Amino acid sequence: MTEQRPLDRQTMANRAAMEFQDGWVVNLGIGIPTLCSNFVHPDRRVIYQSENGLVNYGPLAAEGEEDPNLVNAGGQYVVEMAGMAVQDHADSFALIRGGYVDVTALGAYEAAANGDFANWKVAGARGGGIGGAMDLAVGAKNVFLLMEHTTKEGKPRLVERCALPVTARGVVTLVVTNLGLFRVAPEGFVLEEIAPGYAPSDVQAATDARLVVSPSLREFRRAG
Amino acid sequence: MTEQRPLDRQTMANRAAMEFQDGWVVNLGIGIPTLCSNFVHPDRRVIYQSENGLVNYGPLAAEGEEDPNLVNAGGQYVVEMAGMAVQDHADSFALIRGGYVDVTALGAYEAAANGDFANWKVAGARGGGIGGAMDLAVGAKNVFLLMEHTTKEGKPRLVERCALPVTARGVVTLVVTNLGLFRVAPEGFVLEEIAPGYAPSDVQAATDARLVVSPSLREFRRAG
Amino acid sequence: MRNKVYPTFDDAVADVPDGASVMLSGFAGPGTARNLIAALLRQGASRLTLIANTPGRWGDGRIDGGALIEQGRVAMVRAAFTASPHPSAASPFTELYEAGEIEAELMPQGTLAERIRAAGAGIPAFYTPAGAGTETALGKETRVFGGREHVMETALPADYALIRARRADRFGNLQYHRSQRNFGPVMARAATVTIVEVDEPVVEEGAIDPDHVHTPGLFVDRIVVVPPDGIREEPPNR
Amino acid sequence: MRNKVYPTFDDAVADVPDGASVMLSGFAGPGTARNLIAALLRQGASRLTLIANTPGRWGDGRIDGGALIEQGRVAMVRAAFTASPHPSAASPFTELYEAGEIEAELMPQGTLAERIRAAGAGIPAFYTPAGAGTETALGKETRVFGGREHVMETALPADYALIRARRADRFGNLQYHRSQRNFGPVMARAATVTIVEVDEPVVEEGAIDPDHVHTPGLFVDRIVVVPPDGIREEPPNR
Repeated sequence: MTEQRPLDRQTMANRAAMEFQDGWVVNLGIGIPTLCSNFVHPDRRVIYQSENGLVNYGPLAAEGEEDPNLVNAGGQYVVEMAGMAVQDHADSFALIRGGYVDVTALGAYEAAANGDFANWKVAGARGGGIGGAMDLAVGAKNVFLLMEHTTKEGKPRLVERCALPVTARGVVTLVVTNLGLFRVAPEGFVLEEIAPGYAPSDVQAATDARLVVSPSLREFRRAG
Repeated sequence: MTEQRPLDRQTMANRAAMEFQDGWVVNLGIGIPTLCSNFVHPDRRVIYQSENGLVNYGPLAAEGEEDPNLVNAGGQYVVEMAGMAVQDHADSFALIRGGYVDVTALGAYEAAANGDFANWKVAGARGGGIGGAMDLAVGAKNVFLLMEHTTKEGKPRLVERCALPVTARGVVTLVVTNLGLFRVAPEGFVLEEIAPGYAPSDVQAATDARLVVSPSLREFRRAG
Repeated sequence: MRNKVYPTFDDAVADVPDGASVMLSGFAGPGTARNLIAALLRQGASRLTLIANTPGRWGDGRIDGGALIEQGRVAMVRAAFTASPHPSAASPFTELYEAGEIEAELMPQGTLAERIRAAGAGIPAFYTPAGAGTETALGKETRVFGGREHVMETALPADYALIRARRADRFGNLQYHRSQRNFGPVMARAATVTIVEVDEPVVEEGAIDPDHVHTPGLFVDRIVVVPPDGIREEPPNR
Repeated sequence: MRNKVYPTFDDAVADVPDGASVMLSGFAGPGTARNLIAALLRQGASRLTLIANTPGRWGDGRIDGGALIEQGRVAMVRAAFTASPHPSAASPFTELYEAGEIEAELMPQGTLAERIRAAGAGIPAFYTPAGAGTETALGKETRVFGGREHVMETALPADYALIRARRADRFGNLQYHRSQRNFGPVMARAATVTIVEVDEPVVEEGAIDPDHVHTPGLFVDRIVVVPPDGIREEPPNR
């Protein structure tokens, strides 16, 4: 029997990034999603966009080479790309809500089988951090979630219906966790790819929603 | 008895321009209003703004010195001023509706004693030409009308209530015609200044609204 | 990534179907994509809806939306004018419209600009004081904010935008020159397919300062450079 | 025309009264008017309403809106965050807010930006899909457009805006450098009084290309140049 090997964060990000098509406009949320830009497609051009107004920005800046006035939406210093453009905040969110973002990859506390997700408020809190997530969730053509399959305490994050206040309803198209890759279909979570050493029943046991196992289920694809 | 001398168009424009205060943002409509920019205040700076996005533009361009891509809202070629800025059309009207225009000087078919005016549609027409007038009329802090006192046929243009479809309601603050200068007050048109050789009764006879004669009525002021 | 630079104006407008809605940038000349409009005229698409500041004009040898109307290609115009902006100058469109031979939706210019912006900004509707209490508000929802009546206006998108700019890089980042800008930036965002004619040769990415891009390239689908024998913007008397 | 260039940050914020609403530009550092905020801190105005992307932070030696909150000068915050943007990092504001010691209105970041834009654009309200069906829409009007639920959001103006730019001319025309732009242009339009700190010396009118002005000068009321010993934007590790 193969050893169970959940994916590390970079591998999860790489797998999501493999879905980015040539010419796509991509917005990456704080956390695992920002790691997506480390994955470089040999033959595709991906255009990164950030809420604070950058269009077509480049990779993270090396230490000592930061421009103090050039950051991505996570506040990380990035480098300028040839072909970059800067917009103000209203124009930037006009772009986002206007339907020009092909995919937003976000972190989440919970993903639900009906395409809802929750990522702005924790249980019992009065407030939270919405940031650009609600605009991105309704504006982007695809919403990918990148998240650990369970909490540190082992509680499932993939659920039938969100218990936490939602960020948006019915918008999630793909979820990548350390255990599996799931399409969100009318019938719910469809397990398409699985981490090495895991059986669908293992993943189902760590999930609070009924999983549909794809007839073409396979081990996680890797680049190369 | 003095000869009756109605004002010519440039003199009407000059008189209106004398009302422009230092630092005011001014928008000039097609017709008599565009002549206002020929009047130069020795000690005031007036900032001209045009619907098509120019802020702080300069005088009309001399023939042969036109920049084919530099026109005012009337389509006239203008010259660049030091300190000019260009905006797109949406931002330009945001400025206009946003309350940054101190005065718009417009032409009109009819001005009414209640501050309504009509300048976009002639009697019996199906359509007309609105242009920027409706936005300017509701966005500018002051609406000045510059117009002939009567039609060519002698029909009064200053009326109790507009017969033509209005451009905006209750917004006119000042009307300058070739016969008089009128403040629009709660009590209606207040005749403040009068053309040389005219008596208030002459002006009243050419007007379809009851005029209030200002206790400080005087002959038209001229610059200098 | 697909090459956005097209060799000819005809290639760039080849797929415009009958019945398409087409935005035309331009205000009193500057910003009018005269070469693309001329190509659309050759291409033959009909029953078009034009969205532009004015319906254009014809008879003076200059190509704008009026040329499409003159050739009977246009079913509907959405604009801030159906009569000439200069009341003393007759517009051939006015006669057609007054005779009921063409349809038009007339609206305040700021409403036109903001409706186009809204379409590109994911805003389905907004309230504006412009036009409240006038004939143009008839049949529209109104609502009082701050004691003042406002009209609800809805987003105005289009299938195509034909715009003109000064310069583009290969990604489609655009710069406009002076009054050429007008409706270009908002139309580029509001149209499904944005086609731009540029006065200068296309530059490499990186040649335009990111701070000075007026329209980010992701809004631009096709670029054609105006050749030396193309139609240039000129003052009327030159 | 009145001179817009002020000698000191203290002069520029001297008239901010208790209870004023103050917009603070800035996103993760760039665009934050740290010198003006420091002056407002010295000035002493209290019961302020802050309108900003985040409530800021404190304790790390950097001045932003958080410094005003820490000193008890703020009654209300309107922002896209009450917790830290980085869920793993605690924000001191969060504790105050969760304990009910300060008020806040939390909204989507795009709604914040668009509400500010609306305030400067004469648009009293608009509809957005962001937040529909979520807790943030509770108590707000909703309406279906195109089969999709939208939330009605209203304009968000302010008494003052404190923003940071790279360069200004004497008329107040501004240019921002890269991510410094963020909320600056919309806040400058939405506030009654716009005060800007600039990194470079003020230039004469005409020194900035009209095509490359980001904020036209008529939106700017006061300008202060950041002196050599002023607070400069720096990466955290320098």
